[in-house]
Amino acid sequence: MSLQLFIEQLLNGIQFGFMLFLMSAGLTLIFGVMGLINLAHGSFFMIGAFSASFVAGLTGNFFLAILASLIFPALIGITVEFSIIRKLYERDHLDQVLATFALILIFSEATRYIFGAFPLFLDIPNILQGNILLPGEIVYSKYRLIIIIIGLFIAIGLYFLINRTLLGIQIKAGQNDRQMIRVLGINISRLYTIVFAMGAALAGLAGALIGAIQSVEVGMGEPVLILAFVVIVIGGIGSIKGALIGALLIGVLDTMARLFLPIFFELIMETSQALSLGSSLASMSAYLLMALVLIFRPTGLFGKK
Amino acid sequence: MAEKKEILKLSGINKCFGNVVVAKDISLTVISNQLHALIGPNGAGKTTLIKMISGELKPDQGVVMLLDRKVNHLSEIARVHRGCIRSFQVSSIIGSMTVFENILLAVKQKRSILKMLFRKFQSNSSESSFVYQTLNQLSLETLETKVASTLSHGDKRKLELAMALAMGPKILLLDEPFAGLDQAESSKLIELLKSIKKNMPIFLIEHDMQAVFALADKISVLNEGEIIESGSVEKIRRSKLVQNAYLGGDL
Amino acid sequence: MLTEKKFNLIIVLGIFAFSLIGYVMNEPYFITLATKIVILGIAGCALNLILGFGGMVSFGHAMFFGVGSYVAAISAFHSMNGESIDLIFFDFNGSSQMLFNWFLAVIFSMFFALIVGSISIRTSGVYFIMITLAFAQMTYYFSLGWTKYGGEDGLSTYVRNDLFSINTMLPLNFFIICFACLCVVGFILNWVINSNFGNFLKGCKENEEKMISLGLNPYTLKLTAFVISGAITGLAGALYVDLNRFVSPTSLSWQTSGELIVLVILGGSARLFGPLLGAIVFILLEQFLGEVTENWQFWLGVILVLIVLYFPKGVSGLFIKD
Amino acid sequence: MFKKSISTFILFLLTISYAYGDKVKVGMITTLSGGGSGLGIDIRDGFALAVKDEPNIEIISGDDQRKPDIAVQLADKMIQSDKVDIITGIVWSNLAMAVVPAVVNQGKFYLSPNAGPSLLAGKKCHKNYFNIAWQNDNLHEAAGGYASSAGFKNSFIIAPNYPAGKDALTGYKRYFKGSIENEVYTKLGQTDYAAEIAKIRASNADSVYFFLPGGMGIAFIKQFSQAQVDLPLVGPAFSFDQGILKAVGNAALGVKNTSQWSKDIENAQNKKFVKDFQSAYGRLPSLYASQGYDTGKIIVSAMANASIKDMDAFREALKNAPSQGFKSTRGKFSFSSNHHPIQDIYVREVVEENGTLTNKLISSGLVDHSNFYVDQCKM
Repeated sequence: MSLQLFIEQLLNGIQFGFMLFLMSAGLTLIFGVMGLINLAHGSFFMIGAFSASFVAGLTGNFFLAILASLIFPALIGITVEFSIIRKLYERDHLDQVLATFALILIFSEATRYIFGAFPLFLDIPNILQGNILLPGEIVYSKYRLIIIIIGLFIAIGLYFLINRTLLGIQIKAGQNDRQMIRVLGINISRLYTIVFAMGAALAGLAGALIGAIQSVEVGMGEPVLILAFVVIVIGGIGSIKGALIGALLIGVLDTMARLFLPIFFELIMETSQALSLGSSLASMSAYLLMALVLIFRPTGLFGKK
Repeated sequence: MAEKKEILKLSGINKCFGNVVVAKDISLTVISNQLHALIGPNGAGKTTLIKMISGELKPDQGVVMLLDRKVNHLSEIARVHRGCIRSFQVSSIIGSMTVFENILLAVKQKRSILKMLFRKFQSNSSESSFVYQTLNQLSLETLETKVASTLSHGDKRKLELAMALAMGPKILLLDEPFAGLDQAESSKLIELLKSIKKNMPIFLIEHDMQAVFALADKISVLNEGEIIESGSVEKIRRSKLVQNAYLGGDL
Repeated sequence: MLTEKKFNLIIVLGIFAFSLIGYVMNEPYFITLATKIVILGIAGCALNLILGFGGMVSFGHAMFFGVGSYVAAISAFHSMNGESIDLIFFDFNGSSQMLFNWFLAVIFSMFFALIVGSISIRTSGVYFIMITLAFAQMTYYFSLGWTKYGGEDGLSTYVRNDLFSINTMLPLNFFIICFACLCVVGFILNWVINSNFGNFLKGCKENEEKMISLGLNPYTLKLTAFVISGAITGLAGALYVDLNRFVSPTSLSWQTSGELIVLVILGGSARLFGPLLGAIVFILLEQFLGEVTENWQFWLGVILVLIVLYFPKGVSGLFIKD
Repeated sequence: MFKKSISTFILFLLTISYAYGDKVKVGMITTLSGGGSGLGIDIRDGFALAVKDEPNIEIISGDDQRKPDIAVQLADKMIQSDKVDIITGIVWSNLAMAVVPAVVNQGKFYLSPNAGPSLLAGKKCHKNYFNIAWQNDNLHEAAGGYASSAGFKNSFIIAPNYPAGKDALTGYKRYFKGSIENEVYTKLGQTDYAAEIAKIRASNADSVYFFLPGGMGIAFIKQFSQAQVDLPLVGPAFSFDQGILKAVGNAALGVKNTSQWSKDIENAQNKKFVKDFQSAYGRLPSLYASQGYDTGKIIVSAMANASIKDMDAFREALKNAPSQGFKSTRGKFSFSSNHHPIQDIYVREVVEENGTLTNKLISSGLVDHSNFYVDQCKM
């Protein structure tokens, strides 16, 4: 295998990682600040993709579509937070699991009712089609490069938001000690709503960015949701840094395992078995990594003891 | 009176958390029928020390001896089985169970898993008479059927003590049992501990000086991980070193 | 309001009556539904042993359900096609005997539970939820690629296994077999939670530190409970194979784990047999709503949300007084 | 006297029922909610359209949620409680593998409007099981044949890691005469193919064949096109169906795919079907709708020739339907000895027609194509 191909695959892994990061950042914040296990987070991913597809179909403008993928999920997030989620903060995790599981059913069926059972169309704009030549003769997809850059910007943005702004301080206070933010006289319910909406918007953005190169369909959020949970657990719940590192780890590992495991097994066994075993193991790799991390660090890489 | 026996003996205990020294060459002994109190300002390392005795933490250096045997390598659970029983700073009871059941848990604790699976959680006559005896000793008998989480703070502390006693300890490690008790409850507990210490060695960590001075046979003073003075109540009262470090000259 | 004993009795008799009504009215599907309720109820109650009483939220119980299913199905499959499995020491020819296949399912799921539990119980809280999920996902992906036994297509056993000389293909007979299993499992679980062990387990859920200071090892306690729960879930899996005469990786998927948790919470995790009521409510809702509207999942979602918000103790909380 | 009148009455009833045909209850188990429900809805609608003028058919439908266990339980319910005579509707192979044995073992007919797993065509075939769509390998075999005739010498082939995926690639290889550059199995449900596409670009292949049903295929085609890999892409019809083309967009333009049906196949039955379907549901019919429609029409035809009360006669009527009045939307159609279709499989190209993407027939790939498993089936 050439070095170029290897680097291209590495970039693919990183791109996948940043996409997972967009999903997990919100999830980990919501868990860290409100202590809420939000299974419905994948639904915001789906809502983001559907609203982008809808707006793109209406206006033909991809950038308006991306904007919509931030706004609609945030608005729906606020509505749901107001009407249902708010009542769950004081409940134990189990009630949250049941309620947000029910929300998945509601969101999925409502989306199917509105948009029909077939996948929707969402494509990237012409200027982002095709490839770009990176230094070292590496051919790489323009759009995927853009996803990496957006992911980087959002990671940096979140870093500044958490460490340099009042909202960030409140969020950190909330993560450390829920009593403390009351003492500090912070409007908790507003803080919670903002965090929830922010998480929903990030998930929606991820949905739209990914929807443009995959398929916009009902149920697209759940597989990503499970991986995002894997990411935040590896990183340590509540830690944005952990989410970033966990996401990149999973992204690169998953891509590399898909690439190398079948090749590796072909060395030691017959081809068709090797392909099948290799790809089975590649599918398990993320979970294997999570299990290993938890065996050695029961609260994730950057989690609090 | 039985001969004086060393129940607990610490020698040369050292412990660091990173750069912070929390125990520096600590040596002390608790002998039978003695209440040995450990006092010291917040952050002096008292709770760390009790954790090293109970086995939750391991010292970096030094020896912990329980009944003349080195127990450094033993886990917390193994030390409990050797009779080293501990109470917590915050009342540690099973809130959803009744007072009786809480004590019954303590009575039944020695069974193996298999035996535990095949025995009903019921007391036989000898067990229940033992539970009632413990309840009477701590004057909890009227609260027998109350759910533990509904008890008053003082009663919760008593229940915790009752659970510790019900396990038949060789030595009791008490971590601030007086914390949060009002005057009346405090003096009741003092009386109680006075009667218990007659035939039970106790290692007590406490802030409440009144209680310590009323109860202790021997006092050690811990400051910044070091024992700066050790001796009888009178000696400690008079010690300039102690007053400077901790008591602020008030006594 | 009822006492817990009366509640249990009414639920169990209710299920039995439901299937009898099906029999009398010649609506065998009622019996099939009741059988499904019983089987999922068994799995739910087993999960509740560790979830409600041990405080361990396992998001990977589909693994034990699926392992039990696959073991029973593979044994039945080999007995049917006459191919034997070479186990080095001897050749295993499979079996069409229910009792034997149940036994195998229980042994294997216990074994899995022992391994998974001994690793997972080192963690707690959300980390425990996720590590159990991780193991279940691994077995799920393994089964997808295991083409010898059908991979994603699953494995058909065509007929139910035999038990003595009972005609197990008759819905009522099979229901009674499952119902008997439910009674036995109910007795065992009830015994466990009322034993010394069960009470220490409850203690563990509330205050692990205290259990240590009582000289008990919470790890062993929890692991034992985990293994018991896994074993019973495996039995439910084996029964489910006989109900459907079929097994597929779906029974190992995270959705199955999620549904088991839903049964537990819906019914109420504070009561041992809450999940049985959860299974009744969930399956009947699924059935009833599915016949009324195509968008039944939407309405199921709405009902579940309302139940969480307004009946925090689950449906069983409505009937049982504290 | 009384007795006699009763028996005359019964005789009378019998004649009536013969004259008008017995009522046939059909259980439609298909995916109506969640992912992939578009396919199930099309099958149901196509079937309903085919039987709407047949008063003696009653349809009982149920949503299998794409879960095999639910599908089996629905089958049990329909057989035991609703007393259906025929079950049909299942979209997915793995569900069919669960349901078909349960149905035929309880002495009912199963007519498959979509899935055709190899086991059910071969070793586990059954006299009461009919497949109206195709054996799973068929479209892939045709694709392999097409790739050979188009002059491709070296293919990169890709499918998900599950039995249908393996069958698909086996089918392709069975009819492809060139060499295989690389055979890749992806995770079922995977939607990011960057790694695989990079491999394709780096390879020496001169063509790419893929079988990635549903959303997986949409994602693959889009990413393949966005990556501007300059290789011809071939796939089975599933990824280029009417419902899916909308979501794929122009990325699919020019791609060749193989199908046993296309909306522009020239025959009266097909024209009527396409017209009726559009006017009834306001959308273009899909492959699945055509299969559902054919399934319905076969039942209608069999009912005209036999009573459902007589299983053997009805089975014969089903089997001989193609020569007794049943006209398939695909044109030529007959059953092989293992009750699977013998039919032409065409090659289509995705084109734009009045602003909508659709398929155009370009050649007939395999003519009178049966299936590989006929000899393995002992009925």
